[in-house]
Amino acid sequence: MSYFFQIVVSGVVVGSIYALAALGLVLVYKSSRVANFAHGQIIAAGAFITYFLTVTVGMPIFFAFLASMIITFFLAMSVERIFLRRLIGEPIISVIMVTIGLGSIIDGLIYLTPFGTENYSFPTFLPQAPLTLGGVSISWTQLVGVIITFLLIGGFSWFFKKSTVGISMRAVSDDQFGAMSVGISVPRVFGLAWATAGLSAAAAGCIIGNITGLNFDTLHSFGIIVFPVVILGGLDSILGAVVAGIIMGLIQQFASGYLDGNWGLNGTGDVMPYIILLIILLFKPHGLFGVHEIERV
Amino acid sequence: MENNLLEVNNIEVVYNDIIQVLRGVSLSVPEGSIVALLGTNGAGKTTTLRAISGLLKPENGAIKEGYIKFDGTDTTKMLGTDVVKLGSVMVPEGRRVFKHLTVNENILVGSITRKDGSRKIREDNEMMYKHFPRLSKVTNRMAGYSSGGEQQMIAIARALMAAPKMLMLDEPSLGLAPLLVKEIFDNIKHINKELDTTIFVVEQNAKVALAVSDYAYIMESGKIVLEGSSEELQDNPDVKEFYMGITQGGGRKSFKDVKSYKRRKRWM
Amino acid sequence: MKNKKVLFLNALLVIAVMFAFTATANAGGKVYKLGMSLAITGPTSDAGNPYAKGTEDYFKFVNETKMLGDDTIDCTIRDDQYKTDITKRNFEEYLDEGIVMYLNYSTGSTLGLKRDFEEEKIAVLPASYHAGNLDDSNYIFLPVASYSEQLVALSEYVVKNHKGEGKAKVAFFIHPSAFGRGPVDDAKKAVAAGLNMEIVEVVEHGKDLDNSAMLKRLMSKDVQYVLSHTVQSPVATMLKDSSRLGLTAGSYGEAGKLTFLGVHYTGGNDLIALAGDACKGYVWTCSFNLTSEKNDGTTKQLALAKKYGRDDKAANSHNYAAGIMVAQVATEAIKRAKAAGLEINKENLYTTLNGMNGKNGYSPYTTIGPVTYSKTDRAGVDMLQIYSVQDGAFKKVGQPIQSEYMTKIK
Amino acid sequence: MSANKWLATGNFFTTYKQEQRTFLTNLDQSFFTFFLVILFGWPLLFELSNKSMLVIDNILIAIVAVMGLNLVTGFAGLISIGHAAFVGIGAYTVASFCRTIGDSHIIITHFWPLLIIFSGFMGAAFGAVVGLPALRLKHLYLAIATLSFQMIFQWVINFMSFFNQGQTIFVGRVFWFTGKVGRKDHYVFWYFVILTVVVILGFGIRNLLKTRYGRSLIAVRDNDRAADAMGMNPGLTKVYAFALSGFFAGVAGALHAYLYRGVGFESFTLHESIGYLAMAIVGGLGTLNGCFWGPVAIKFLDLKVESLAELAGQYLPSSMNLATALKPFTFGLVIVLFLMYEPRGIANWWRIAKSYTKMWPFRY
Repeated sequence: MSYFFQIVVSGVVVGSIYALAALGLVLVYKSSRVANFAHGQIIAAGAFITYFLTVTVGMPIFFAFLASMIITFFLAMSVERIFLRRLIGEPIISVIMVTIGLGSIIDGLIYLTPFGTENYSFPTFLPQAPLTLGGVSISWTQLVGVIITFLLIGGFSWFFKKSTVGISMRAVSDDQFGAMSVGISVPRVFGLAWATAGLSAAAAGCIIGNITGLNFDTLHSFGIIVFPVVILGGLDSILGAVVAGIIMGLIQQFASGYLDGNWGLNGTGDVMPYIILLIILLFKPHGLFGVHEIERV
Repeated sequence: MENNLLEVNNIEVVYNDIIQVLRGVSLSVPEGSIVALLGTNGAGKTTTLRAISGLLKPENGAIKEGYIKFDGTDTTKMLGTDVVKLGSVMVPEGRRVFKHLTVNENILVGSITRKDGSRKIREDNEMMYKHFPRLSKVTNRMAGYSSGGEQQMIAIARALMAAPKMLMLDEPSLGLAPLLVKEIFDNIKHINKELDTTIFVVEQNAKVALAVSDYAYIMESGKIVLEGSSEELQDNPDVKEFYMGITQGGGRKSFKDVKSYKRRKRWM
Repeated sequence: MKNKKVLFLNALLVIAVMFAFTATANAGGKVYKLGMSLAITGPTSDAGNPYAKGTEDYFKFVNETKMLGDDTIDCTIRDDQYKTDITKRNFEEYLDEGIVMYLNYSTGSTLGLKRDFEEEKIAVLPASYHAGNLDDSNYIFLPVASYSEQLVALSEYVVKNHKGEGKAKVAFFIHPSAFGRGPVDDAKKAVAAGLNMEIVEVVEHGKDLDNSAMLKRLMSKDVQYVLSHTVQSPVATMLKDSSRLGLTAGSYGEAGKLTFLGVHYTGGNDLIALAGDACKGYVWTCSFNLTSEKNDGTTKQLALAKKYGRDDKAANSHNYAAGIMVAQVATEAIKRAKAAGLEINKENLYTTLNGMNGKNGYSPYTTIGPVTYSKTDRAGVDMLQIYSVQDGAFKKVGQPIQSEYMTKIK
Repeated sequence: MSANKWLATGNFFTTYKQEQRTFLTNLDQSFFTFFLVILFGWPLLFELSNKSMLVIDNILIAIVAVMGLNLVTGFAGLISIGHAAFVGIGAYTVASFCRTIGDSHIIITHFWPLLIIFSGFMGAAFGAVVGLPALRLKHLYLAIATLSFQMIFQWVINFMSFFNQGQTIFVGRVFWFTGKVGRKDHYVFWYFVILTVVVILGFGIRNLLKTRYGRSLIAVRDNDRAADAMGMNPGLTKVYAFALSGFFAGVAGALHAYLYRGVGFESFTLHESIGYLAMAIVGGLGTLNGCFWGPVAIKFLDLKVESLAELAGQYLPSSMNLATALKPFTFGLVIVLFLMYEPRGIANWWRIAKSYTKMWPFRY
C-alpha cells in the first residue's frame, strides 16, 4: 500500500512542477492567444541564469533565484517586444512558427555558452535527509518546489481574479478592440503577459534544475512535455493547468509504476500523457477547463 | 458655444492608404451638452468616432488632414490609451463587452487608466449599480450570457468607470427593442445631468437621438451635410423624411417617392 | 570615384587573404585527410562536446610537434546532432574528399552506416562501444571494450563481491535506445552461461522527474544492485531520489539497500556535477585514465588541454580523454604504415590496425591498458578499471579487470 | 484564347476551361519542357560528388514531403506538427517488409515502385485516422493532436522490437533494367526516380487544385462554416486533406528509406516535423512553387552555415561552440525574419518577378 501512496505523492509532486512549467504557457495564451513553443528555452535560460548568479557571481541562492526571475521577466518582455508585437493579428500558424523560430534562436545563443552542452548542478542548500511519513517520503527540494509552485499559482490566480491589471489582461484576450476602447494598452498587456510567463519559467527552471541537474537538453524539452498538460487543462485556465498538471503527473507515475516492466512495456510514462490527451480531446475538444466560445446568435 | 470640450477640424481619414472615408469633417462638442451625430450606414460616423478616440490604427486607418482637439490638447496623433487618460471614452459599436468576464469585472476593467485610488474606484463601482439597477442582480454572471440591453448598460458603465469628461457612444440602440432603447437613452440623459458628463452619441435612430440631444450633426459620404440644434433639425423636412421616415404630409414614407434622390443631392 | 576606389581596394584585400590561406595550407609534406562526425549538439552533446575537443587538440598537437615529420593530418570535424542522415551526408562528403580513416560517434549512425563502411572498406573508429557494431562487419574498430563486455564485467564484479546469501539480485537501468538496450541480451546470456546472479528487471527510463516509484518497486522485489547503462543525467536523478528515500547503500553491497553501478557513459565528472553528494559510492567501469588519479598519462592530458586553452571541465572529462584516444590510435596507425613504407590509404591503414596486437599492441597515454586489434578481435582496450566515488571524485578500486564470461558466450 | 499563343498580354479567357489549362501560353509550355529536359539531362553531362547528389536527392524528398504538408497546412489550413511521423510511416512500411521478408527479397529489390506507392497508401490511411480529430478540433488543439501523434509514433518505433527499437533497419539495393544499382550509381539513379515522382506529384497537386475538391479545401481553410453552408462537407474535406497529405508523406518516407538504404527513427522526430513546417513557410504556404523553394532554401542554408561556421571556427577561441550555435540560430532567424517581413514566402518573390515580366514594360 505504501507503494501506491508513494506513487500518488510522487505524482502530485511531479504534477505540480508540470503545472508551474505550464503556467507560463497559459499566461501567454490567456492574453495574447499565442502558443509559445519557446517556453522550454526560457525555462532553461532561467535555470542557467540562476546558476550563473550563484556559482560564478557568488550570490546567495535565494537572491539569485529572485534575480533570475526578474531578469527573465524583462527578457521575455523584450522578446515579445521585438518579435511578437509585429505579428498581432497574423494567422495562428505564423505565430506558432515564430515562437518555434525563436526557440531555435535561443538554442543557438545558449549553445554559445558552456551551458549549452555541459552539465551542472545547483549547490545544495536544503537538508539532504528526506521527510518520511508512513513509508512515503518526499525530499526537501521537491517540497520546496511544490510550495513555490503553489505560491506562484495562487498569486497569479489572485492577480487575474482580483487586480484590475489582471482583469484587464483577461479582457484583452476576450475582445481586443473593446479593451482598447476603455483605454487598456494592448501591447503593454501582451508584454506583461510574456514577462510574467518569463518569471514563472525561471521559477520552473530552477525547481526542475534542482531535481534533475542542469542539462540544457532535459530542461528545454519541458517546453514540449507540458503541452499536453496545457491542452488538457484548456489552454487559458490557470486552475486547469494545475489540475491537468497533477493529473498528468499521476498518469505518468502510475504508468511507470504499474505498466513499466510488465507485459514488455517500458517508458510508458513518456507516452501515456499524449494518449490520454487524445482520448480526452475527442470528448472535450476544449480540454477540461477550457473556455467555450460564448456565441449569441 | 464658447467652451468646446471637443473640437474636430476638417479631418480626412484614409484606410489602408487607399480608401478615403472622411472628407473633411468638422464638429465641436460643448462642455456639458449632449451632441448627436446622425447618418446612414457607411456615412463615416464610426470612423469619426474612432478618429476621435485614437483607435484608427488597429484598422489600418490614419488621419491625413486636419486636427482634433480635446480639452485643449491636440489628440490627432494620440493612441487610444492616452485619449482615455485625457478623459474621453468610447462605448464601441456592438457593445464589445468582455464575454468571459463577470459583469462586475467588466465594469472594474473600465477603471484601468485611473490613478485616484482604490477607494474612489470602489465608490464609483457601487454608483454604477445605482445608475443601472438592472445590473445589480447579475453582478457575478458571465457578461456573455447577458441580454443585449444589459450588455449595452455594462458597456456604458464600463466606460463611465474611467471617470470621463466626455462619453462617446457608438450606436447604443443597435439591435435593441424600442423599449430598451428608450431606457438606454433615459440613462444617457440621466448621466449627463447627474455626473455632468459631456456626451457625444452616434446614432442611426434619429428620432430618439434628437429627442435627447442638444445639438446634432448629420453626415453623409464622409461629410457633415447638416447641423443645428436638435429642435431645429427635428422640424427640418429633409431630416424628417430621410431619418425619421415621416413624409411631408405626416404619413409613413413610401418607396414610391422618387424625388428623394434629387433632394438628397441638393445637400452636397 | 571614391566608392570605386574603396571597392577595388577591398577586392585586392580579399584576394590577398585568399592567397595567404592557400599558401599556409600547402606548406610542408603530405596531408592525410581524416573525417569525424559526431554529436556536438543534440541528445548526447555533453559527451560529444569534450570528445570533439580531445580529437581536435590531439591532431593539432600532432601537426605542431611534427610527429609525422613534414606530413600533416587534416581532420574535419562536423556536428551531426545525433542524426544518422546527417552523419551519412558527412561521411559521403569525407569520402569525396578522399579520407583514409573515418571517426564516427553515435551508436545509431555506426549501426546505420555499417554497410557503407563495408562497401567502402574503410576503417572506422566510433565513440560507440556497442557490441552490435562488430556483427557482420569487418571495418569497425571499437576503441575500448564493448558496452556488453563492460556490463558483463560489471556483473561479474557484482557476483564476486556480492555480500549476503544466495544469488545477487540486480536490475538494469538503461537508456531507451539501441545504445541502451544492446548489452542487456549479452548480460542475460552470461547469466544463462552460469553467472550466478538474477536479473530481476530491466528498466528503460523515460524523462522522469521522480524515480521514487521505480526505486520502491525494485526494493520490493529485493533488488540489491542497480546496473545502469545510459547517460549521466537520468542516473543523477535516480541517485538523488534514492538518496533522499534513504535507499542508497552506505557501503558497497549493504543488505536491504541499493548499490548503484554503471557503465562508461553513466559516470565521470558530469555525474558528480549533476548528482552532487548523492553519487557517493557509485561504482563505474571505464577504460580511460581519470585525472582524479594522478599519473603520467593524465599529466599529459592536462598539459594538452592547457596548451589549447580548454577549461577545467573539458580537461578533466574522460570524454576528452576518449577523444584524444581515437586521435592517438589514428595517428599511430598512420605512423606505423609510414614506417613500414606503405602508402597511406584506406586499405593499408586497415591492415595496419589489424596488425596492432601482441607485442605490437599500442599503449596510448589515455587508457589503462594497451590497444589491441586483430582480424578476430576488434575491441581495442580489453581491460576495464573499476572506479568508485569517494570524496567527490572517482577513485580506482583494485586492479584492472577483464570479463571472463564474454569469451564464453561468444 | 489570347490572340498571341506565345505571349500573354492580358487576360483573354472566355471559358473556365481555358483558364484551367495547365499551360497558359505556348511559351510557358516550351519553357517548362526545356526546364524539365535540363533537370533530367544535367546528371548525364556533369558528374557531381556523391555528397552533392545526396544533398540534392534529400532536397527532392523534402519537396515531396513539403507538398504533402502544404496540402494540409497551406491549402486546407490545418496545422500539422506531426508531418515527420507520416513520413516515418512510409519509411517504416518499407522497413516492415524488410523485417518480415528479408531486406533483399525480390519484392523489395525488384518491385520497389509498387512498394513506394503502397507506402503512400499506408501514409494516407494513417493520415485519415489522425485526421479524424480534425472533425472536432480546431486551431491549436488540432496542432497539439498532431503533436501527440508524433510523440506516440516516436514511442512506438522506439520501444517495439518489431521496429528494431529505433535502430537502423537495412533496406537492400534495388534492381533496374540495367541490373543491380551499385554504390557508384546509387545517388544518381535515385535522383531520376525522385525527380520523376516530384514531377508527377507536382502535376497532381496542380490539377487537384482546379477540381471541385481542391477548391473546397481552400474554402474550408478560409471559413469552414461558410463552406458548410455552401454544401461542402468540411469534416470530410479535412479528413481527405490529411489522408492526401499522408500519401505524399508516405511516398517521401519510402523514397527516404531506399535512398539511405536504411530506416532509423532519428529521421522522423519532432525536430524534422518542425523543419518541414519551416520549409513550407519559407517557401510560401498555400502555393505550389513554394514547395520547391522552401526545401531548397532551408537545406542550402544549413549547408552554407555549416561551412561558414567551420571557417569562422578557425579564428575564434576554441571554447566557443560557434559551429553548433550558428545552425539553430540561423534556422530560427530565417523563420522569424520570413514571418515578420515576407509571410508569403519566397513564392511571393516568384509571383512578383513573374507579374513583372508579364506586364513589362508597364508597371501594373
